Amino acid sequence: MKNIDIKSNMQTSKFNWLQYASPKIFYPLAGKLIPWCLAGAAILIAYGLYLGLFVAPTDFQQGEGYRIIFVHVPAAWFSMFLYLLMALYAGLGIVLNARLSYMMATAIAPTGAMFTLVALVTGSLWGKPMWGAWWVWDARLTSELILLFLYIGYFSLQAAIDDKSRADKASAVLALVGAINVPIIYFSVKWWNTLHQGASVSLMNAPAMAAVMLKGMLVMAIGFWLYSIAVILIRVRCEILERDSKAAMFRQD
Amino acid sequence: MVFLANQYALTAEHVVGVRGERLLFEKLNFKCSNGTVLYLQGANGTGKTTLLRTLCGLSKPYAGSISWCGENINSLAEEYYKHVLYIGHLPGIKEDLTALENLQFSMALSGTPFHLLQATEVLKMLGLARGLNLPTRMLSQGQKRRVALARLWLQDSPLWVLDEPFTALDVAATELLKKKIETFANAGGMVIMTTHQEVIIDAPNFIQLRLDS
Amino acid sequence: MVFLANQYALTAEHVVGVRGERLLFEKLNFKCSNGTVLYLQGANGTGKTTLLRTLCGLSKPYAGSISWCGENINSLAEEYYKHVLYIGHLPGIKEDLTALENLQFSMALSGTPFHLLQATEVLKMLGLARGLNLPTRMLSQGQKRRVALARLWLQDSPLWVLDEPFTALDVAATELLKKKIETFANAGGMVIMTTHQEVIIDAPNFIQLRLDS
Amino acid sequence: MYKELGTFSVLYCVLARDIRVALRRQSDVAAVFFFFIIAASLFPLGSGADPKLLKAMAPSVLWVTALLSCMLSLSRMYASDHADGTLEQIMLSNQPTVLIVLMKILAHWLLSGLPLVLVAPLIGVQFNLSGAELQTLALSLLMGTLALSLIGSIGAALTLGIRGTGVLIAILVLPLYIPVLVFGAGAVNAVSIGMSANGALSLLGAVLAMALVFSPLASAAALRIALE
Amino acid sequence: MYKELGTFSVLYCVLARDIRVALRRQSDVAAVFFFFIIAASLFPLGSGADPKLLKAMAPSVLWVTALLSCMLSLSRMYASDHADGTLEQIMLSNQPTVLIVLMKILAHWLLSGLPLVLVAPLIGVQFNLSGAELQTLALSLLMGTLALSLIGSIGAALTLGIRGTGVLIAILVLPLYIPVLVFGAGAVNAVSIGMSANGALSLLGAVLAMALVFSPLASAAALRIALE
Ligand code: HEM
Ligand SMILES: Nc1ncnc2c1ncn2[C@@H]1O[C@H](COP(=O)(O)OP(=O)(O)OP(=O)(O)O)[C@@H](O)[C@H]1O
Ligand SMILES: Nc1ncnc2c1ncn2[C@@H]1O[C@H](COP(=O)(O)OP(=O)(O)OP(=O)(O)O)[C@@H](O)[C@H]1O
Ligand SMILES: [Mg+2]
Ligand SMILES: [Mg+2]
Repeated sequence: MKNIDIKSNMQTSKFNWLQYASPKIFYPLAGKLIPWCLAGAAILIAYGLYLGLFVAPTDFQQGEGYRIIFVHVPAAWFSMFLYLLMALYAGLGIVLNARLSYMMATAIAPTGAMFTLVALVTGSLWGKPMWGAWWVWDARLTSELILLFLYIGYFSLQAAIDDKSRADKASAVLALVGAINVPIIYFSVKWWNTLHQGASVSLMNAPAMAAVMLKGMLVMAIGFWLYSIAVILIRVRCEILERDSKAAMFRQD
Repeated sequence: MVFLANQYALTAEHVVGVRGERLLFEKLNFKCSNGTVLYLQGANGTGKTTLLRTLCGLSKPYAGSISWCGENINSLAEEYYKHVLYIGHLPGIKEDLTALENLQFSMALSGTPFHLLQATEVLKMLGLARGLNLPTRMLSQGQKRRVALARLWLQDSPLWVLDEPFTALDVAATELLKKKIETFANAGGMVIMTTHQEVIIDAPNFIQLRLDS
Repeated sequence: MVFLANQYALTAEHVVGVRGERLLFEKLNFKCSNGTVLYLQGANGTGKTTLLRTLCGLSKPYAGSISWCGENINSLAEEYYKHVLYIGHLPGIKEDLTALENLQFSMALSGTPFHLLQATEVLKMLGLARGLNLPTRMLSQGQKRRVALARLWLQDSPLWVLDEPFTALDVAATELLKKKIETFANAGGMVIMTTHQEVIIDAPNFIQLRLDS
Repeated sequence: MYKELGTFSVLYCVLARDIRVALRRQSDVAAVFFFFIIAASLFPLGSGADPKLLKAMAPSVLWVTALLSCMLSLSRMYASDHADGTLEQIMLSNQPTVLIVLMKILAHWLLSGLPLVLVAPLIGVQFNLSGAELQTLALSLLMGTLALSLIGSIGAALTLGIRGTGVLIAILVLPLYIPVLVFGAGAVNAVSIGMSANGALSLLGAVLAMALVFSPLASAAALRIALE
Repeated sequence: MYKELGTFSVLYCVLARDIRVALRRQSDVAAVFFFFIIAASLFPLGSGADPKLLKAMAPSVLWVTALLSCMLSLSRMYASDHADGTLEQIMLSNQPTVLIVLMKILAHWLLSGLPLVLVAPLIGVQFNLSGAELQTLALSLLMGTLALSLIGSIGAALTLGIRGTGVLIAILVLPLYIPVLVFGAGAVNAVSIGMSANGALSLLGAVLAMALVFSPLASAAALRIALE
């Protein structure tokens, strides 16, 4: 009979929570990026709004109301884009088993949900004058609403599981499964004939709308992009701190 | 018991266990081969259950690797599982089914054919003669455990992983089980187990491992 | 412990226990008074749990009567329950709440005021210093049992009914609990308990009752 | 011996604990809420987008959905207490079981009925309901959901420890829910066709009063049986 | 050593066990069935008895109710196996988890989806649906309920061991159910207005095929995560 004593082992090497993942390097790097992104976002969004509200000509059919497009369209783009990005990080997390990847996915979700909400709200504000109703059960509108529900499902699942690593993985599976919805939203206008406008901005064809409008929308979109990056990085940093402090708390005693 | 003929080995290298955000054990190294009984000890909450589940492949080690005959168990997957028999804190029996039906199902999962007569005999030997055709919900705590443990007599996996197998068993059943583990180890089986009772198992290679921090 | 001053008695007369359609025990008679530890023994499935639940008033005896200070417990109802502290196979703690919150709730149910400091002290003494503010789902099997058992140190019911209280406890915790039962009995408390481990309790009146059929 | 706790402090503690457990997992409370919103939005999806049809469907759809969401959360009422043994401790409490049960029902309503009452008008707007209809909807739901929690408690207690509980509760409880539904949706329908909702609302009140008297008794009895 | 059991015998055994457990408590199977019938009958109660309105509501009401009853029975899919430790054994089986999961989904469909398909036409008659509509209803439900079981399995696996599961499953799964609902009810609606249901039905088929491929994989992954 022999005894293995692992106690001695335990004392020789001090456990270092961060040694098994990369957030340690990421944290300061993100800190440096944030102010630049925020500044860029502020400038571009201000410029985009200026273009949209003052420079772009009044539409003779839709009047001034159409100017909501400068918020609506970029917000709608980002609601979908951020979902895909979130699913991508979630997938990477599962494949590489990287904590940082999960944290990115977690950090993206609130911003994505916010843009979804903005697209829904601006859309219905615009719908009232255009279609005479705040809300119609049209394929695109509905699928955008589903997108919001998917974001909500993602949060709820994450909130419901208190073991962080399990919460990360489980919600990653959900994010991946839900990603199927994004192409449905995008192509809904093509597949079903709907009230909602089809795609008018495309890289292949000559733009169907005025150059100023296109420019305004693109500027807004880049502004939103920078804003998203900044907010996401801030969230990830908080997440890293929170998890690390918890780990430290456990380590103390 | 035919597996005597094969040489198996379960090796843990630098295994680190973490639950929630807490470090339980670190740099754990050991090797089990035929005839080994590894007896995990430790106070409540030191990570015995966590370690056992990791060794079965139910959860991944936080760091380090566990290998079966030289290959990582997580990449072996089903290839490895068919060699393992795990009985945890939960009995893994369905309360609506009878003892026999439960056994039939768990054996199917491990790919072992089910022979009614043999199973009946084992259950009788375990003192369940009366409960053979009752849904297991009608059994007492200890009787349920016995149904779960009956698999040890029927399956022929070379590695048993048992988490507090003596819980709820009375003196007679404890003795039976202890004998069974000894016979198995002497025939070349490997057992990894925990318990808070004092036991000494008479095996070719009896290793005690304390997890206290 | 003030209840020393009061004289209590739990009397079972001709109690018959039946589960399903099966007779478990018959014509059971005993009397517990201050300082008694009644230690129920018996193989798995002989009806220990059934008897304990009947004695608490959770189920009615098939025949016979159980009385507390001369009155039938089923007619006393709440009057009787406030004297009983029952800990069964299930721990009775909510996995989402912390150990302290769980204790506060169980003590409120029995009408005992909750003192945070005192409760913290008891939990610390039971080795749960680290888990005080964790949801109990994050505790190991044995730690959960300890939370459930902490009530023994905090409530002051004169009658404890404990079903396999030593399950899942490590050696240190077992010793602590055994000491506590002895102190309690010597101060005039009554304990009715089962366990498959060998224990001898040093109490003014230690009765062993075998249920084997 | 310590001074004993009074009935009120004990009951308060029961209520506080149930709410605390639920808030600890905010998702629980949020979930009933979102279920209501999502399920109500399913109907327009299934029926195409005719606004007139939607308005006509609205009272029954909103009420049935509210009823189903209350029902879904019923299985939470006692099941976890049963599974972890807390229920045994509740039965052995020195306070009357009926009162403790009443507190648990109250907690259930606060956490799953009340939020519905608050959000229902918002969804009503999506179905093109008018102001007066929305008001009646909220009022009928306020009384109705309380009755639903009370009645549901009996079903939840009866099905304890039985598997497949979710669906079984539904069967036990739905028939008992029908009067609540008929009077509740009836009140809103009455307003839509320009009549007074008072008749339906007072009948709803009567159902509520009955439930308030009988349900705690029946639930307590059912719980005791479940534990035998 | 004994001869090992082949994959088919193992899978058959899994399927047979799930069905046996369910039949042992007949109430379980009957319950989904009755829930469907009762819930569908609630709508006429809530909306008065206008036959035109009923006929117009019918596709969405029947489909939404079918969807909700499938969903209600989801929590049964893995929860009891998880609670009693059988799931750990399933994970440690020498057969691929994906196949075992597929069997469990099949068992769920046989026990809760198929009965709905059989009874739905009967209820459709009560809502004044015509023969062609009834046929399309049954066909769309046949494909649809299978897709619902498949998709639902992911939600059931993700929420294992979490409290308040019933409602959380609903939130996770309902958004994914929406395409099934839209195409399923769409097929029936198309027939009611005299158009062909083929378009909607083939889209439904595509959803089913996708679910068949991805759902067992996702469910198996989710189960493994739940046990970690
Ligand atoms: C709540 C209601 C609405 C929602 C949820 C919604 C949703 C969306 C989404 C998801 C997109 C991006 C799709 C893409 O890039 O192809 C989009 C783009 C757009 N929406 Fe809306 N929308 C709503 C209301 C409206 C209304 C009322 C109008 C005006 C009549 C409108 C006009 C547009 C236009 C012009 C685009 C840009 C299409 C393009 O150029 O690609 N939307 N909307
Ligand atoms: N789901 C969980 N999330 C976070 N921490 C957990 C979880 N389960 C267990 N733990 C923690 O991990 C530690 C080890 O638990 P484990 O169950 O492995 O202990 P054990 O050695 O088996 O104890 P016991 O003898 O009481 O069964 C405990 O301290 C516990 O607090
Ligand atoms: N719900 C039930 N319905 C019918 N019979 C039951 C039920 N529960 C237990 N029994 C039977 O009653 C007998 C006694 O059970 P009980 O749980 O009291 O035994 P026990 O002495 O506590 O055993 P153990 O030591 O295993 O805990 C058992 O033989 C069992 O088969
Ligand atoms: Mg353990
Ligand atoms: Mg017992």
